Order: sequence, then structure tokens, then C-alpha cells
Amino acid sequence: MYRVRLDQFEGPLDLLLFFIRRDELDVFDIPIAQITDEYLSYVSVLEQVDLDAAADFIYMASILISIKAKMLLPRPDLDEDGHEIDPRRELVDRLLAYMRYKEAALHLEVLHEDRRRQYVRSTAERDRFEIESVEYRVSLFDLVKVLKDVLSETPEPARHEVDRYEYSVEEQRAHLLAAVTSGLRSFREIARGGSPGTATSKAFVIVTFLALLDLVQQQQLRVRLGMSPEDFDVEMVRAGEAGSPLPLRDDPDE
Amino acid sequence: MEDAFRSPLRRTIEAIVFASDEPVTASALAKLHAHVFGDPASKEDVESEVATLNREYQDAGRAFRIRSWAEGYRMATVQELAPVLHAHFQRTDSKRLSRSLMETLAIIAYRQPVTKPEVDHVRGVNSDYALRKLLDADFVTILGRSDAVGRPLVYGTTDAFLERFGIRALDDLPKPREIEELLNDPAFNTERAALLSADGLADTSEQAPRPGGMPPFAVADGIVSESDDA
Amino acid sequence: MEDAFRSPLRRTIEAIVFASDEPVTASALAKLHAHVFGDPASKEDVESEVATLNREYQDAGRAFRIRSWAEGYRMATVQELAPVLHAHFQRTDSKRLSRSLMETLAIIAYRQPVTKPEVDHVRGVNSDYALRKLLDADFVTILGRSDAVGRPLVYGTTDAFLERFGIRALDDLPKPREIEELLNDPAFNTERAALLSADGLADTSEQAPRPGGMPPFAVADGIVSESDDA
Repeated sequence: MYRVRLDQFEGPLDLLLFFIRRDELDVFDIPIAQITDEYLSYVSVLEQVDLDAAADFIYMASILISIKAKMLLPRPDLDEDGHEIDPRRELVDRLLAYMRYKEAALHLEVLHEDRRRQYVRSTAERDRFEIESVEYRVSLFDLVKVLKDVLSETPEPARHEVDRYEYSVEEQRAHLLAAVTSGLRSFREIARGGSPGTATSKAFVIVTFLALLDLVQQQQLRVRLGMSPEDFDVEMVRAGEAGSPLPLRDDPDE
Repeated sequence: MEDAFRSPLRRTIEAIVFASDEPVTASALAKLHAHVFGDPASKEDVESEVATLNREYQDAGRAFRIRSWAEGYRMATVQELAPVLHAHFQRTDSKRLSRSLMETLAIIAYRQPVTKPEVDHVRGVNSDYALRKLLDADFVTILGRSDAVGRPLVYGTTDAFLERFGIRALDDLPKPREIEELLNDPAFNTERAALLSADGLADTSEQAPRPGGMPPFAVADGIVSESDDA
Repeated sequence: MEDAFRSPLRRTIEAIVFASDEPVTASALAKLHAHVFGDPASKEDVESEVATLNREYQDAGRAFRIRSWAEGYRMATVQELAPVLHAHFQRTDSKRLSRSLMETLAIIAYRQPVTKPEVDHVRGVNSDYALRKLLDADFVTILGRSDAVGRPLVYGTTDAFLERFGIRALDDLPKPREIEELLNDPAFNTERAALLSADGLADTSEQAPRPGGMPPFAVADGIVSESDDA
């Protein structure tokens, strides 16, 4: 299995919040059965792409299922005052706490953006006067890192056993870039190998997809949603455009 | 024009802050001045000279100001000149932090000292990768060990984090809103939309554009349909 | 005072030369200006704006000037401030540990009791100098002699080391297993590394690449002040 951590997956809490928002659900009265089903169908897809991330999602799935089961019990648990305990309570608290940090992350991002607009003198140190050797400031973590570097340089044959797909992300990147040179292309089309009738495999699709995420992250490609629920379009980010609009856009006008 | 030569402290501050590649504290500047000129100076003297310098820069239309970051002073260009600088240095935005890194960083910044299990629990995902990246970037560091069972390592943010985010001190971090406040906000739904969806983000001008990222649902859509054919 | 805001060219020049880590030519500045503002500028225009800037700096008693070298313009502090700069940077530079010292210290911390030949073997270089420096700084001490052939001296870390690195006891050093978890995810195969390296997290635009692959790290404050007396 080709393993890669899809950094953009935000995780199970994010996914739940997405369902809640999309269906305009009351956070304090989440229809657990419905959400659990949707959640599970998502996880089954995820397992094919990213086993690492899937583990986190599966754990949440088990929480959802257990809440669902508790909701069905005729006699719910009671707290010390004799009130029924809503089995969803803990999950809701987690969702709300998570929302807070998500918002905080956005604030940090604004600060980061502002700071990035202010340039400092990049190599002030070098300008000053000659400093013979490059020196570093350190923390405890540096020690650890240095040690790891040093130890890894001490010879010890490393063995990697990776089942390779017949396609590499590298190749698929090239495939994708070639596919979009003439303009907007449907992902389904690209993932079919370009021409109708070409045999394709899950591996081909997944690796193409990974390559796509990679290119989106590098802002070489942009993805457009909204054409059809079963597809999305891919286009090249032209030079100079990079970073101006969001790389991922949901553009209902098009 | 005032005779700036009359203030060696001001020139000292300007020279050191200009030539430094990291924030310089007011007390370091005061001490240096006392050391070189044999003339004692207080932190307040330094602060007031920095204010004077910034006023002079402003009046003269200088391209830079002295900023207060990570408990020290740093000279940096003014924001409105960013387009010229971006153009010259060909900075692209591909180096933005991904959402998951930003999220992890926010949790660490607000909850420090914090252990990895705590971060994982808040995010609902394993934060190994994000944590490693943040350690590598020197935004986060190991503070020590918790006294909890297993004595897990505890993490916190670094001065470099403050510097790179333009924050004067940890106390200056914008406070996250309380949950009640979040929920009672009439804009809650818009807010939520902004937080959660790609389309919501596109038009919220006060929010920074999101780092290049795909929301999980888009991923699911693409693959679901594809794997059906496959 | 002249209205500097009227001259975008002047501000462009000032901003770029200030922020640049290499000399910038007059023609590059003229082109940039034309490109960003759609307003053509000649090399002579640039030269004359630089002269104006330097006059302004002089009149205002600024600590720096724009120097014209064969390769282009650079901003630098004025000569007469060199003593102050020297005084400041000598103090701070002496508070930094070089990479070779850190490397040696790391090996001794984790492998103690350890002999010099062992340290040399791990580092692949002679550690005489580093070891002497660490002994001088009281980070490392001689624990005794090994029973091995030649009875070499064995070294270990001191309490001063623990204190300066904010570690309570040797047990608090991250365990090799934790280091592995942190730094060396077993699933992190080469393909994955290649795939992920693209998303270089760090906003490297302001950091010069560091040789040796070590990111810049901030010293804990304790270390800075402590090493003064080392």
C-alpha cells in the first residue's frame, strides 16, 4: 500500500462539523444515527487512500457507534442528581472545544499573513562583519536532533519494504500537468488515463489523486468544485496567480 | 529638524536593531549603551527612543519601522510596501502553513505546556507529523516533562514563533472566544460556514485566505465516484 | 520636510535595499519599479533617489547609509558606530554554542560514561577542541578512567549542563524511543519523504539556508544568561 499522510485531512471532528453545518443541525441535538451512517461511508473511502489517517477516523467511528447504541437503550444512564445523561454530551463538548481552536488557528493565520508582509533584513548577520563559523542557537530538542543525525550516519543497513504501485506519484504529477496544459479538465477524465477505453486501476486513480493533492498544495494546480457532484475540475495555476485566489474554489457560477 | 546626533542612545538602538537578525530586548540595549558610553540608561529610555525613531521614520516616509516582537525590537518594512517586496523576492504563498499545522500550533500556543496526547485529543487525530514539522520549524519546542503517568514530554511555543507571527509576547495572543460567545454570536452560522467550508472562506475579507488545502469532503467526492468505476 | 510619499520609486528602493541579502543593481530597481507601478524609471532616476535617501539619512542622523558597490546597492551601518556594534555582537556571539559543540555534547549526554575515542568514532572527527570547550564551559566533566586498554578518561555531563538546558535530571532527556517517534517515523519511506518535501512547511523566505541541515534554534533564555559566566 502506498502510504502517505494527507496533511490536508482535517480529521474526524472536522468532518463531523462539516456534516453539522451542511445540514444546519443543532449541535446540541445531533441526529447520531444519520451522521454515523454518513461518517462510515466516508471512512470506507478514506481507508483506500490513507491508512494512517483512517485509523483516527475509525476510532471516532467506534465512538459514534457506541453513542448510537446508548441512545437506543430504554434506560439511559443517570448522573448523581438523577438526570439523564445525554450520551452525546462528551462528543458535543469536544466538538465545541475543537471549534474554538479552529477559530484561534484562523486568528493566528491572520497574524502570520500580516507578518509575512513585513520584511526584515534577511542576512543582517552576514552584513555586520565577518563571523568565522556559522553557529547555532540551541534548545533541548536540538540535542536530540543532532544525536539522531549522528546516529543515522553510523552505518546500519536500512531496509525498506514497500510494495510499489506500477505508477509513481512523480509520473502521475507529470500526467496531470500534461493533461491540464490546454485548460480546465475533469478529474474523472484525467483519472481514466485520458482516452476512453484505456484500462485503469484503483492504483492508478489513487496515485493520480495523491499527485493531485501534492500539486494543489504546491499551488501548481487548482481544483474547482460545483460542476457536478461526482466530479471536479482541475486547472493549472498560471504564473503570477499563485497564492492570490484560493487554490481550491467552490465556484457555483461556473 | 532635531539634532539626532545629540542622542547616542537613539543611534545605538537604531544601529543594533538594524544589524540584528533577531529581536533585541530593551534591557539589552540599555545595558549595551551603559557599557559602551558609561552612561546609564533605563528600559523606559530605550522605549521612548524607539517611539521617537518610529515617529521620525513615519514623518520621513521611511520604508521600515521598528516593531516589538518576541519581547524585543526588530526592524521590518511597512505592510503597504509588501507588493513591491513580494514582486522583487518572488515570494509565493506556497509556503503557508497548512491548516493542520496551524491548528496544532494554535492548540499548543493556547494550552501550553501541553502534551502530545492532549493535542491529539483536541484535534481528534494523531499529531505526530504536525508536531514534528512544528519542531523542525522551531515554532514549538520541548519544555520538559509532565508529572503525569508515563512522564510525557510537554511542548510549548518558542520565541521564533512569536517573532514569525509578529506577536510581542504570549500575553498578546488574541484570546480564543468562549464557547457560549461562539454559539450566541448571531454570525455563528456564517462563522461556522467560514470555518468549515471552502466557499465561506473565499469572501470573508477579514480572514486570511486559507492555506492551500482540500477539505475532506472534496476528497471523498472525487474518490467515491472514481472508485466506483475502478 | 520633503514629502517622501510622493516618490514611490524612493520607497521601493529603500524597501528592497533594506530587505535584500545581496547587492541590488540600479537597473533591477528601475525595472521592478516599472513593473509594479507601470511607471518607467531610468538607472539615473534610481541613482538620484539613492543620493536623496542618503542625504535624508545624513540629515536625520540615521545609523546607516546606502552604499554603492560594483555589484549594486547595499545598506550598511556607518563606520563610526562600529565600536557599538562590535561590543554588542561579541557579547551575543559568545553566547552561542557551535554545532560541533552541540554534537559532542549530545553524544556525551546520551552515551555517558563515554571516552574520547568513542565520541570521535561517533562523530567521525577528532573532538579534542570541542571537548576542551565543553570542559571549560563546565557542561562536561571527567568521571574517571575506563578499564579499557590504555585506561582512557571517561566523560559525562555536569549538573550545570542540566541546569542550563532546563532539564531536571538525566532521566528527563528524551528517550531514544521518543526520539525515534519524534524524528523517525518508521513509515516515513523515501517516496513519502519526496512527496512531502514539497510542502516545505517553514516560511524559509527570510532564513538563509543553514549549512548542515540544522534549523536555527532559539536558546532557552536561561542558557543565554548562564553562558556569560561560562
